Amino acid sequence: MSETILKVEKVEAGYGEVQVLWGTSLEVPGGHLTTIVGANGAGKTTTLRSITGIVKPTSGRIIFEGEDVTRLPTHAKAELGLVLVPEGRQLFADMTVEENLEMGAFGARARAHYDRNLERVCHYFPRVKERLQQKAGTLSGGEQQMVAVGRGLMAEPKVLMIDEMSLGLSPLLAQQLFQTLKELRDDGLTLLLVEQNVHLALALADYAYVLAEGKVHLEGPAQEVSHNDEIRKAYLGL
Amino acid sequence: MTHLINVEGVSKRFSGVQAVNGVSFYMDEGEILGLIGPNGAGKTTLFNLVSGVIPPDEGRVTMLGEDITGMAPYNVVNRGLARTHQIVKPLNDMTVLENVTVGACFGREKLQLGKAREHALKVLHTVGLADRKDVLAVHLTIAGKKRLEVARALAGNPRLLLLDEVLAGLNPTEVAGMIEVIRTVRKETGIGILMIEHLMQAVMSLSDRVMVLNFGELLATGTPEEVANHPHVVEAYLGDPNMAEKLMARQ
Amino acid sequence: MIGILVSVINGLLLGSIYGLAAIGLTLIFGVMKVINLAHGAMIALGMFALYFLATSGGMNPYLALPLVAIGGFVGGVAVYWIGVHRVIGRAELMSLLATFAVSMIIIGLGTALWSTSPYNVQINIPGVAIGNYTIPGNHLVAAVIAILIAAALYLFLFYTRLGKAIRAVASNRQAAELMGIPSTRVLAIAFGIGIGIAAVAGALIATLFPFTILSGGGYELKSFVVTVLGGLGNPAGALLGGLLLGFIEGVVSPFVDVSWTPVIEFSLFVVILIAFPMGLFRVGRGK
Amino acid sequence: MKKLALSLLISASLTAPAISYAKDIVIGFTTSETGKLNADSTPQLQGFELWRDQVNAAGGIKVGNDHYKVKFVKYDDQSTASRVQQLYVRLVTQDNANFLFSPYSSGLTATAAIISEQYGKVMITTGAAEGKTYELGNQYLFQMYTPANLYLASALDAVKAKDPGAKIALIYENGGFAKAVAKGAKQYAGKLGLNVVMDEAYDPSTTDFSPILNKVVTSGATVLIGGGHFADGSTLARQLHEQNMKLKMISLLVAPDVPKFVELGDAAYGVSVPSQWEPEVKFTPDFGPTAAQFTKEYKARYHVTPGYHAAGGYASGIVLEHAIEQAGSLDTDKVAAALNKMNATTFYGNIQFATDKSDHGLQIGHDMVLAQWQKDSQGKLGKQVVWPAAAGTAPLIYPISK
Amino acid sequence: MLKKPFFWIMVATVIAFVVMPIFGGIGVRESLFLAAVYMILALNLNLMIGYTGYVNFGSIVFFGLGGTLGIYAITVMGWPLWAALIGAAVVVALLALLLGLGILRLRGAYFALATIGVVEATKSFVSNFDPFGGSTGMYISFSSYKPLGGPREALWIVYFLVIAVLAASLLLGYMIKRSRFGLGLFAIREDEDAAMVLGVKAPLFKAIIYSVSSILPAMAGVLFFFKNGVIQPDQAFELTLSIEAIVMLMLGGQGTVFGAALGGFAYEQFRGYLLTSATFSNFHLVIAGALLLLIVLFAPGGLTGWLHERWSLTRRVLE
Repeated sequence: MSETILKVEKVEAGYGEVQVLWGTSLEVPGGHLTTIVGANGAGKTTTLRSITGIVKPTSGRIIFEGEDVTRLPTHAKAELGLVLVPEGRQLFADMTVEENLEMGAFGARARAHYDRNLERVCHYFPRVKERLQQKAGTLSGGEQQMVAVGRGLMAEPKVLMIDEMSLGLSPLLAQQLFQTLKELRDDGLTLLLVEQNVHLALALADYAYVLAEGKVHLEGPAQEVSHNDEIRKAYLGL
Repeated sequence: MTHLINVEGVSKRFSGVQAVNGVSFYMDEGEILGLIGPNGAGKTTLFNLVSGVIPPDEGRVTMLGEDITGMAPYNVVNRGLARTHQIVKPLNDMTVLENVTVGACFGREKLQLGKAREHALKVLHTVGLADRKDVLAVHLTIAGKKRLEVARALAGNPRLLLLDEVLAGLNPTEVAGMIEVIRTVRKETGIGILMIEHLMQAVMSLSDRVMVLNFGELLATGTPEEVANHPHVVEAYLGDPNMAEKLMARQ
Repeated sequence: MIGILVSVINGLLLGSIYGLAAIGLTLIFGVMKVINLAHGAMIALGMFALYFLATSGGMNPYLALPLVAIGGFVGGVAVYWIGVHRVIGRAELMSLLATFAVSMIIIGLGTALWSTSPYNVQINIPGVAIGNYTIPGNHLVAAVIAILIAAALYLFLFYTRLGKAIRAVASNRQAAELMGIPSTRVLAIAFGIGIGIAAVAGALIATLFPFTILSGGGYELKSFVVTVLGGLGNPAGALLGGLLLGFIEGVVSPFVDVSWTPVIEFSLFVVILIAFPMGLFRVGRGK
Repeated sequence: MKKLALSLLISASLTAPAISYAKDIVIGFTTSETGKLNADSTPQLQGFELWRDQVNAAGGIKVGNDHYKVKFVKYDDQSTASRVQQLYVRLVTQDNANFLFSPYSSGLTATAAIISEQYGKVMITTGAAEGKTYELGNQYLFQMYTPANLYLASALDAVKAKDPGAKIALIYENGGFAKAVAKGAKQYAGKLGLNVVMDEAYDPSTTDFSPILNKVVTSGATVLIGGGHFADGSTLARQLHEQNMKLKMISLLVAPDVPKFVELGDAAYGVSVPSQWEPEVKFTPDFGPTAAQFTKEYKARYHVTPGYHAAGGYASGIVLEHAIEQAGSLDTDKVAAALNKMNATTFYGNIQFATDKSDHGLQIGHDMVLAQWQKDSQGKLGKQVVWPAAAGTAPLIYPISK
Repeated sequence: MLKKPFFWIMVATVIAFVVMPIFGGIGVRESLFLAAVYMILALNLNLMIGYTGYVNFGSIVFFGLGGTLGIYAITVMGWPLWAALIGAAVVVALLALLLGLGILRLRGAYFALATIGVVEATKSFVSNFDPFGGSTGMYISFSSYKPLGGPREALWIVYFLVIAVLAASLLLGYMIKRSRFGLGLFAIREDEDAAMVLGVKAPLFKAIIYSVSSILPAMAGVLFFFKNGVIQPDQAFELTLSIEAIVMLMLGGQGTVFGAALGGFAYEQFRGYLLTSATFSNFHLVIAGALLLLIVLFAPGGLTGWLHERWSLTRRVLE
């Protein structure tokens, strides 16, 4: 396994009085695709939110490239290269697609590579290229998801986290998007994926964490996890 | 025959997205109907259409023969249809008992305050929240809030109960507890229950019938067994086990 | 007939200033969902800033406008950190009361310092005669400046990185933060810009009419009306809303006693708010 | 802050004379230190204070053989009525005021007046011309101003004499005082047979007068009279100038009499104002200073020429002082009786109060003058008394030529 | 109800208001009169803001309209005071019900803005409406006080009537809070959509409470301006007083009867003190504003919230 780029150490976090994460720990190796799977409410999204600082961990640490970044504000983490494509796309609906991409490249580091990244996004998502001048809110769900991932790419991420990418997409589109993620991984991007479509996620990922009740229940190479009957039962109820 | 509820061809569009498309189904008293489907399939929208939170573009909803299409939610409640919310909506700054009393006061039976409080206490016992009755709703755990949702809906003595993912996010013990609650409710009151649920085990074991929604359309209806083996359902919702291999193969 | 025409022209000229005054209010609402009840006080401070620059400082009033804007911006950023930052995202009552408190403090200090007697900024620009009617020169200049500032704001919001960042934060603060936009700083800047514009609007008004520390109140109310006409939170709509309000005033006044104008204005305001809560114009917003 | 420093200075300078007073006479009132009436209220307060300090410096008010020092208790009414009654009751019951002055403005005075009646305290009202208050059955109110319905009489007399065919536009603030004035003016114009072509009120918060001025142009009016208070009146005058209105006469209430009006520059030129008093009037006072003396001392202290608000304030003091001395007592009924009997000339003009039950306390002795902003030989703006012509210091400029 | 300690706290408050001026004299009565009026405004506003969660910035319109209609009935139509009180209250309540059905479709800031519009529209309408005296307003002749035994005696009677309205406001606030209706309102406050799904007829409930919250302020308006001797639109419809009423509510703590009453009382005393204090009078507005800002930023629960945080017992006693 290659060098760890992001480390989550015994993080506890939650919303108000409701604690969701009870000492979650995981490691994201550079250049690989890692996935977190688990039931609704297991704390997958909260894990990503804790990493990005939207939710402030009450204890534990987030280590990124060897530095403790736990207390940094969200935007500063994005500047460092910790970029999240949030659940539900969260595009700037009243702004054009191009402006959305531009906002992805807000940070100085990302701006420096603006042209290159824009080209990259257009290359991976030709559909996005056609829609550059359209208001993001008027796109279809799949196109919005492409813009959301594209916007994340514009931020020149060192770790790109994607939350529930296939949510509400047709199987075909989901498949296409996963294909793209695979290409990105192959191009050397580090990815951390939270996904409800376990089959796809596990098929694609190099390494997987199974979350339950705010703790890592199980971890291992994705192949192993996907063939674990216990997991299938616990998660799919089959 | 007059069904407890009869939904005929309801549709709803949101700014270009067809959220629910011509869905029809019926339910009878004492029946538990499971509603499953991928996220974004339109399950909650269907709930909203039935419970009057949003009016449908097309179609008709009748309850015991009475047309309740597009009726304001409080009027729908008065006729005996109660629901819970997927994203819980506790009345935060009120106690658990007060929350449930609201349901009892303004539900189908419109109880007076004193009676409503008594009834609410009973319901709290049923769902297992009695010991937390004086706690502010905001301070409940997520599982507690889910129970509260159920309790509030039940307190109005509905004929039909719509449960929107009341098991999601609960740990196995809590899930077991909630399933027990649902069973008890059905046994004691004999009302109809329509439940959206992702947790297949629960859906399969609780439901008399299951219907599957995908992209706003009804994909299949049948007994749990029939549905679980329906190939389209497996592909759309349970996930195509072979898709991963297909994906790998393409490169 | 000419009378009505002139009345409408006058109304439109003033309407552009109503629009400018309202832009500050609606920008702040659009970005952070705060209705700034200190808006009127800020307008009044803009008036006094111009007065002191022009009268004590001896500057040309129009050349003093940029200074007023900068002062308003700095003051706005300060007010944001003192009074507004902590109430962002809380119940609207909190932000309403916090900004009202700021307003009380400003009005109180202003009254203690300058009393409530009117101040005057003298400007002599020849007017334009239409028949027996005259359109005052300072009204024309002020209207042109107001429209230019509104246009500049539009360009800023749509064609600069910071402007786009403001729109991004307005649209989805959390997503903006995830993209590396320091949203708190952006909010403070947006508040500062809103106040800066309010102050300039005040300064322009000061070139037209005598004013007191309390004069902002009337423009605050008008700004509410304009904002509702144009759609709360929609800066481009605000200018149109202002022009529409000015137009209404101009059209109505020849036919009814002018003391009825506020009755018409505010009734219209309530009715439009109920019937079209998103405003009459859909300019500059999606869908 | 400036105000504070000034009053400290003054009180320091006043501690000097070593007269031993038997007691204090407490006069209570509210004044608009904050709120929209502040500008109009301040000169009135200055008039009060000048009188107080002069009386005390001269040994106080003589009642029988005792000398009483005048003491003020004043509160800020914030230009709103909500606390006026509470404050006046406090003045009577807690601060033991012997006499009361009114707040500024007809509205606040009407509110305060009821307290004077309920607690049986004499109240000299000033800055409150509205007449209705005196028709309610008061016993202890005494008005210093010529009532509102006669405010514009001199202006209309002047129009009648100069240009009987003039078309008059009556444009006034939609507020208690100005509306009462306008109503009276319209009646009086009818009596004189003058042609009123326009009669319209504007909202008190109006800052833009172009809609109404356009209507004036449309109406073809040649004379504009009206206005309200300082803020709206000065704005109106400024816009009349900016819109280049070709009017033969402009007569506005209150605003042109406030010294700050001169700041309008050319816009002030030719504007006339019905005035309760002007520094140039020459009355031979039965008691108190002459107009020239008052003006000089007021100017020395406040560095502006007094307008009629200041004079009204000061005159309230000397009228009360005179009545107390006449009565030889601080007893309310005795002082009221002395006021009822009063028919005297002061620097401020003749003073006499109606004694009928139906309008007790209404000012019936005092006449108003019309003053006009004119330029002297150096082109410097100054106010001249122009009507009645006999009392004038300069002829009325009619039509205004710019 | 008689077993609840808070009921007796209310009774004691009312008795104190009755007794204190009898011993303390007229100065005390004047101070308590205004305090009582403020308390009435705050208590009834609490029904909207505290119970229902709708920020009414224009509550003063009830007070002003009540006063205008009542004084019109007395001076123009020659009605006795009691009839004017009832008449004004009934008309204002009906108008509020109609208005409420319209503007209560708006939520949050939109509703707050609409209520400001209502105040301004009403004020300028009354200023132009000649039957109500237009901007000059209406003056009350001293003869109107005759039936009550003359102006001096009338003040006492008016004072006791205001205390009666205050008592009614306290009781109303308390009873609504303890009622089924009140429960529905609280549900709306916490989550209107959830409340509707639980069967609360939110649009009707809101319109009713809006109307109910107008009745007692309308009566207070009649009494205030009857005592005042004159009513003018710019005094009757002062937006600032509306906002001050919210400040009172914040000061005392919204949502509780005790908080609203305490806030009204404390605010009146505090402003009165600042206004008449030689040290602060120049800066009373600044000090009041700074205090408000501190409350909003650091103690949004007001005095009651502060008490509740420290002693949970108060939560049970102070309703």
